[in-house]
Amino acid sequence: MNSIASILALSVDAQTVPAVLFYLFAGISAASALGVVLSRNIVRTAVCLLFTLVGVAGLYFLLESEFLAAVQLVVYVGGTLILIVFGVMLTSKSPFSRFEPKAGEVVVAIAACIILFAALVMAIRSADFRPQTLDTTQKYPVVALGQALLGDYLVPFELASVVLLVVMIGAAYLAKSRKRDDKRAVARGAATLSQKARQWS
Amino acid sequence: MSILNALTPHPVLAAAADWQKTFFEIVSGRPPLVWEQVTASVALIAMVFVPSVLLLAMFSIWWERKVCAHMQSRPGPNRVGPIGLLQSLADGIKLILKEDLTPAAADRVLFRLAPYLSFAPVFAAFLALPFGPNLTFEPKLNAGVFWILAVLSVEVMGVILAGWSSNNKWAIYGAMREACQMVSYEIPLGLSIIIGVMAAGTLNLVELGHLQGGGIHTWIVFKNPFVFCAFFVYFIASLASNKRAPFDLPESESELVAGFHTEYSGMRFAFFFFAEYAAMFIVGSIQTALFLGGWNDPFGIIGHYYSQWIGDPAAHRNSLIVLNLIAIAIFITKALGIVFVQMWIRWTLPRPRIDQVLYVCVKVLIPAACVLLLGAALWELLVPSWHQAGLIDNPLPWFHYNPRSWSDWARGGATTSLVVQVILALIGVSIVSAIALWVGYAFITRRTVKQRLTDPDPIPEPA
Amino acid sequence: MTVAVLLLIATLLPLLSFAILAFVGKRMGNPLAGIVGTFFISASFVCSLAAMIVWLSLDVAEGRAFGFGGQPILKTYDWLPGGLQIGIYVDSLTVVMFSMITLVAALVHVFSLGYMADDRRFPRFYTYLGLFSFSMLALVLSGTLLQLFIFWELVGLCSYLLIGFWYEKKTASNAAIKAFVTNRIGDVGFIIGLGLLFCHLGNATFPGIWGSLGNAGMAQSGQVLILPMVQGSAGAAELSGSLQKAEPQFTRFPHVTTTMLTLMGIALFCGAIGKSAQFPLHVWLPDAMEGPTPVSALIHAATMVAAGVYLVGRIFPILTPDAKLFIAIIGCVTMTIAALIAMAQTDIKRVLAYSTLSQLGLMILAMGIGSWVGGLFHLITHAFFKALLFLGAGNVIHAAHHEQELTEFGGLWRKIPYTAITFGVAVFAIAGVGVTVGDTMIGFAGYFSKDLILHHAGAFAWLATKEGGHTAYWLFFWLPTIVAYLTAFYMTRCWMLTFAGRPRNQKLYDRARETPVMYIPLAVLSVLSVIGGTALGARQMIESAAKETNNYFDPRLRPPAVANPTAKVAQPAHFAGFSTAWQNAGAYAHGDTSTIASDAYRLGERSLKYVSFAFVVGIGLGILVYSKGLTIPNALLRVPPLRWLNIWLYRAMYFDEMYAGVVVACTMALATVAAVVDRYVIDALVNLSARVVRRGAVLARLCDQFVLDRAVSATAEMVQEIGAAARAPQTGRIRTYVTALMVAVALSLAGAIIVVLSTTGR
Amino acid sequence: MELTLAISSSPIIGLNHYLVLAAFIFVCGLLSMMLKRNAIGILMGVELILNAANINLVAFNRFSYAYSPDHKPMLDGQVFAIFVIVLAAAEAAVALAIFLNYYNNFNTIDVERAQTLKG
Repeated sequence: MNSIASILALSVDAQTVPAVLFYLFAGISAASALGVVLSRNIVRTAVCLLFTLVGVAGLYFLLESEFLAAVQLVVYVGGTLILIVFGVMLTSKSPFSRFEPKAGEVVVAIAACIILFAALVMAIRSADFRPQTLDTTQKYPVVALGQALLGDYLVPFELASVVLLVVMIGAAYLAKSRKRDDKRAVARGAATLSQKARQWS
Repeated sequence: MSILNALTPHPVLAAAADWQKTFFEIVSGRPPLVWEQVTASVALIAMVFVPSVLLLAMFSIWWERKVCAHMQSRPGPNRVGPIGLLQSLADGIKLILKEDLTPAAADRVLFRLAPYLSFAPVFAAFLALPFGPNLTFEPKLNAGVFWILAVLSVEVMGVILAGWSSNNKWAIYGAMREACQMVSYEIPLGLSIIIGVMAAGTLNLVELGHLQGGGIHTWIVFKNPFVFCAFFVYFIASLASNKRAPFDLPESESELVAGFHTEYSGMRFAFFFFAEYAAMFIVGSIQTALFLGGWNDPFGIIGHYYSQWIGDPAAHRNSLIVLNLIAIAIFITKALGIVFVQMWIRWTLPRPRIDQVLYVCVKVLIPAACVLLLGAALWELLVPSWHQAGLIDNPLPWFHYNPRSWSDWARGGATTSLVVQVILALIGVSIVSAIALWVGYAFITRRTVKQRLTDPDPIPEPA
Repeated sequence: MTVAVLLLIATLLPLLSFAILAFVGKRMGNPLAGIVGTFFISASFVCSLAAMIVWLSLDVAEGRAFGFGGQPILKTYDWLPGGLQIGIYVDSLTVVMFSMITLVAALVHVFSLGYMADDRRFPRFYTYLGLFSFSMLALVLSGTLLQLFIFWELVGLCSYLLIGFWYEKKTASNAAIKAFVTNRIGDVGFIIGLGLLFCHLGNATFPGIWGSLGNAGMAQSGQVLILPMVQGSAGAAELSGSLQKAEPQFTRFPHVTTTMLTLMGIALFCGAIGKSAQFPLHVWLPDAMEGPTPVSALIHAATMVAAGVYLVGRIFPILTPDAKLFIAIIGCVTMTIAALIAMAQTDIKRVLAYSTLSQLGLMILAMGIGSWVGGLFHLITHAFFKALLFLGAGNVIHAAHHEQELTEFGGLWRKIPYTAITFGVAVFAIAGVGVTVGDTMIGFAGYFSKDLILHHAGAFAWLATKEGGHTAYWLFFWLPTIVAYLTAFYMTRCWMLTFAGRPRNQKLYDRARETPVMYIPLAVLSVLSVIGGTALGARQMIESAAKETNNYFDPRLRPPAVANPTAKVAQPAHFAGFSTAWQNAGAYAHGDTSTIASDAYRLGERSLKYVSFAFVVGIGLGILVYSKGLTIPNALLRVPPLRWLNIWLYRAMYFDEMYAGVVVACTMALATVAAVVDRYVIDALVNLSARVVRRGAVLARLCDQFVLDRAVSATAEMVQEIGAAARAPQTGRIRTYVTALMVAVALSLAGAIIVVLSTTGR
Repeated sequence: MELTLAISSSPIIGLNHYLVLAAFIFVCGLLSMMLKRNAIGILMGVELILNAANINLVAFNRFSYAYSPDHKPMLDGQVFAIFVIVLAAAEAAVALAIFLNYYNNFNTIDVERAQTLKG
């Protein structure tokens, strides 16, 4: 990000720009993560998730791992999120469907989460991780990442590819299995489709 | 990498920064404060960068209309400005002045958000484009190629949201088509980019540019036969991922009215339009930077002089600035050339059905890309190239070796790849020159505007 | 390395052809599938040829004066944990074998385009051929014995599939099963040998095996297996003494005894007995002629059956003299009986099959008496002329519309002249037509290889008897000599009955014709059969391979026996000759010309005069007897002893019947005994125990009713109550579970942190 | 100047900043899982949690800044993050396939209805 920094602020001291950018991206991702929780419309939830993911990608940039940021954008935003939105479109009964949780559940969940967050923050503050001093002149080249993936991590890498293959076949099978149901189910499916169309129109 | 480190600070950017500081000192009599600098930089981006992207997009829109008009034997826009050049500007003004309609049943927030979401990533992608050896906003972006791909993949979310939030049947069909088309075509797109990257050995766009500086035979598209084929796979996949014809299913007028932007009007519609044309330019730029030699001319002149001058950038500052300007012109010309081919194809081919589109991807392009990837990997493994000569990791032409000298290649143990590259370059040149000759023949025989190139004789102009 | 890559490509091309044809072969149909298969195998041949050229040029580059071949290449990769390796081993022998196999395979592919043209399962035929070619090439390329075994089984499978290719024919499917089962019997031995080898060495590469156990051949013979059988217990005491003295000389593995080595060698050789159809497992090969004739030419004459000889060649250094004696005896027996049987057969393919058996026996005998070069050289030349003979026979059969009986042929040379000429060339080659003028040898391919073997055999026999061995060792020279006469005779008989004389079946004669696609391969092969002995350099390359193999012996382990053959451990007189003779002969073969071995070799040359005119006599007699078709032989066969002999030989010495009688009867008897035991002993025991259990069950029921049932009911009620209680929080809502889980995690984490903070006092 | 003042209390962004942010995103993901009745909402919660974990991994990798003895950067954190992303994509694909089936069977995407297996 140094060159961007040089364009943006030219001679501002070295720490300020990363700090500003950190708060920017952290704010985006935290706020939209909160948005994921609070939003009641599932499509808006997905949009909030999009911003969280983009914010996290920005954070990866700040952490000097551009390749990971690109992977985050390609796979998460370009793949997973689109799949999710696809799923939303295929499954929501009305365009803006919402299901509300019970009030009691909300209270319990929020209380648990506040406790958990507090505990985590306490743990983080009290822990001493001894971070190294940053050497910002040094950058990790993508080459090293590739060598790590195809070197030390070759077996997990291949396993991941096998998992992906299995997932591809499995997901295709799961999504297709409906066709082997009896005709009644197919008719019901058609009925729901037409209902959906009526609702949308 | 050592070369890249030597390239910073960029002479041009440093000059700009100096100029900014001096300007401040003249105006206010003191060095600028931090917030003033930030504001000035933001203003610079807003006033130079954004308009130049818009300008490119507007030029492309005008050009597309001209090209399509010529292909349909009509003059095209020719009233506003010389040869209708200002037509896009006029359209833009019209769109800005139009009422900004939001359908009553739409999800208002998402409806308003979608155009920005579609437009913003395109700008982000410009960040990494290597316009010239010193004219890149982020030259040290290690995953440059990948970064552009990643950012462009965000654009599709805007389209999907536009379709969804319109709450309109045509729009939602368009959005769903876009989603499945995009998700499918990103695979051959990525694979073919990987093939190119594998042949080059780097993901950094600036380094890619320097690697291809030794003349046309060092361009990556001619590196080996597999890359040559991957070039075409990339082109087809990029058409689809840009929803350009013949893969413009998300907005196919004859079936879906206007697809995902049926409900949009005014400036928001213009945003989608700009985003599409800017994205066309971006994919053309990736193709240029990754396959077609980036900012380099076919004879390696730019690379040669750059390697001579960069040794002492202070002494050659003006020469370097001129060189960078020539480079930027070459780069944009090449990218626009690709854009032209995209247009040409759009107005030539009919539109397939959505299942045919997906068939092409899943059963043709992906297997082809996989086979090419395998072939390219085997090629890298088996055919001796500079990498394996044990000299330098990824030697740059002119810096580490003379690309025109047979003995240098032989010393690097890369004579086989040199021969292959020269042969492939000859094939590529002959394809391009065949097209050029065809067009030239058309011009000579006066088949200019109103006739198809294949007509037997020029149709006489009506008096 | 280029050679290795080329050979790998040559190996993988047929696999590619197999894969393509297996998936889309049916759709390609006839003749496209065949053309595809032919294309791939031809490409493979080109690769092999290129490899050979590179290999020879490597030699020039290394500055050796035309020593035929570069340094052997060994590349291994770890396959499985525990030291199992796979790899490739390339030496001159590999290169020669590759060229031979791919050439014959390519010609057979071409030939089959014509021969199999009318077949329904044409694509499948080429699919199998592709798989076979791949397996055979991979077998030859194998760097370890285990890998060799894998491909060994794979060629066996292909052989099975191709023998039974016309599985509608009962005889064909029976023959396929017979071949498969018979091979399994041999392979059991192979597996045992492999197991023994693994126990002591792990899965070593060939050079590894040679380096470790390579001096087995220097052991003194008579110490193990054969001695006790011949001498009885008298030799046993002596045996144990000599064992201890002899061991440390030749192996660095103290726990590998000579006995073990001998057993290992014989067990491994059992695989070769099965695959190369040696006595007593030779019965499958004649029946295998039920397969299509191109298959017989490729698999059951030229390549697969020769794999046994190849195997013996590869394990040769670890064979002890006893194991070699065993091998020599087996080879000798096979050679002799097969040659005798061949004289009486009337089916053209069976004549050739028994001739193949006889020649394989000759190769095995050559290996057994230490003529490594001779055996493998004969393998190559034999592949050429035997493939030629089979393809010629195929042409005859095709022309005769699948009539195979010699009695139905006659005079066919007018209708199929090219076949007749090439078949004649092959007959000359197998009969060993040739003369030696001074130092120059002129002749057909078979002349050179046979000459080499017989030369060696003569030297061997001379040495063996000179060292005080039994005069029976002379059989190793005399039997091949006699067989040489017989071979020339029965091959001439075959040619005369088929092509010469007057047509005996006019209808068949009128319809006979030949096509170019089928006789062009014959022409190529006949050229090779003529020049294969000298011009191709096969012999020189095999000699160089012998040197390369020899170089792998661990020099520290090389005993002084080679340099000084008279120094020997005390041993029984009967077997003295064998081991020393072998060593001396081996020493000569390995280039040691200074010792007694060279004298023996010169003496062996003298013995050759007994065999120089074998072809003249054999062919002359054949022409004489069969000049008037079947008239003269039929007259001769009316004499009772000759008639009986003829019937005995015609029925292949009743081996099949004997096996049916002995093996099957034994099995049936054993089964009967087992059935009796089953019925009267085991059944009785079972019934008895059942009765005991029934008595006991009454007791158990009482216990069950009043004790266990109560307890079970009580437990069930308790479980039901607990379950009812536990059921309440199981709402089935996933979110409830997540919430519960997270509340628990949050509380326990918070608790843990509070505890930690309070104890550390921060 | 105002900008720098606002953040001058902690100008150096350290490991803890990232960890707290990750904790917050993690908690948000948990809340989504607990409160959303839409199955896809739950899936999104899972994605948030995975992202939080990824931030931790990358941050630890960056701030430990380890080098192997042969002066190559150790990128274990980034590699793990890549695996997490890849497997998250796989998980999303399978989950969506399951949801589609679920939707076909129950005609809703509400997870509260998936109780037919309860004890």
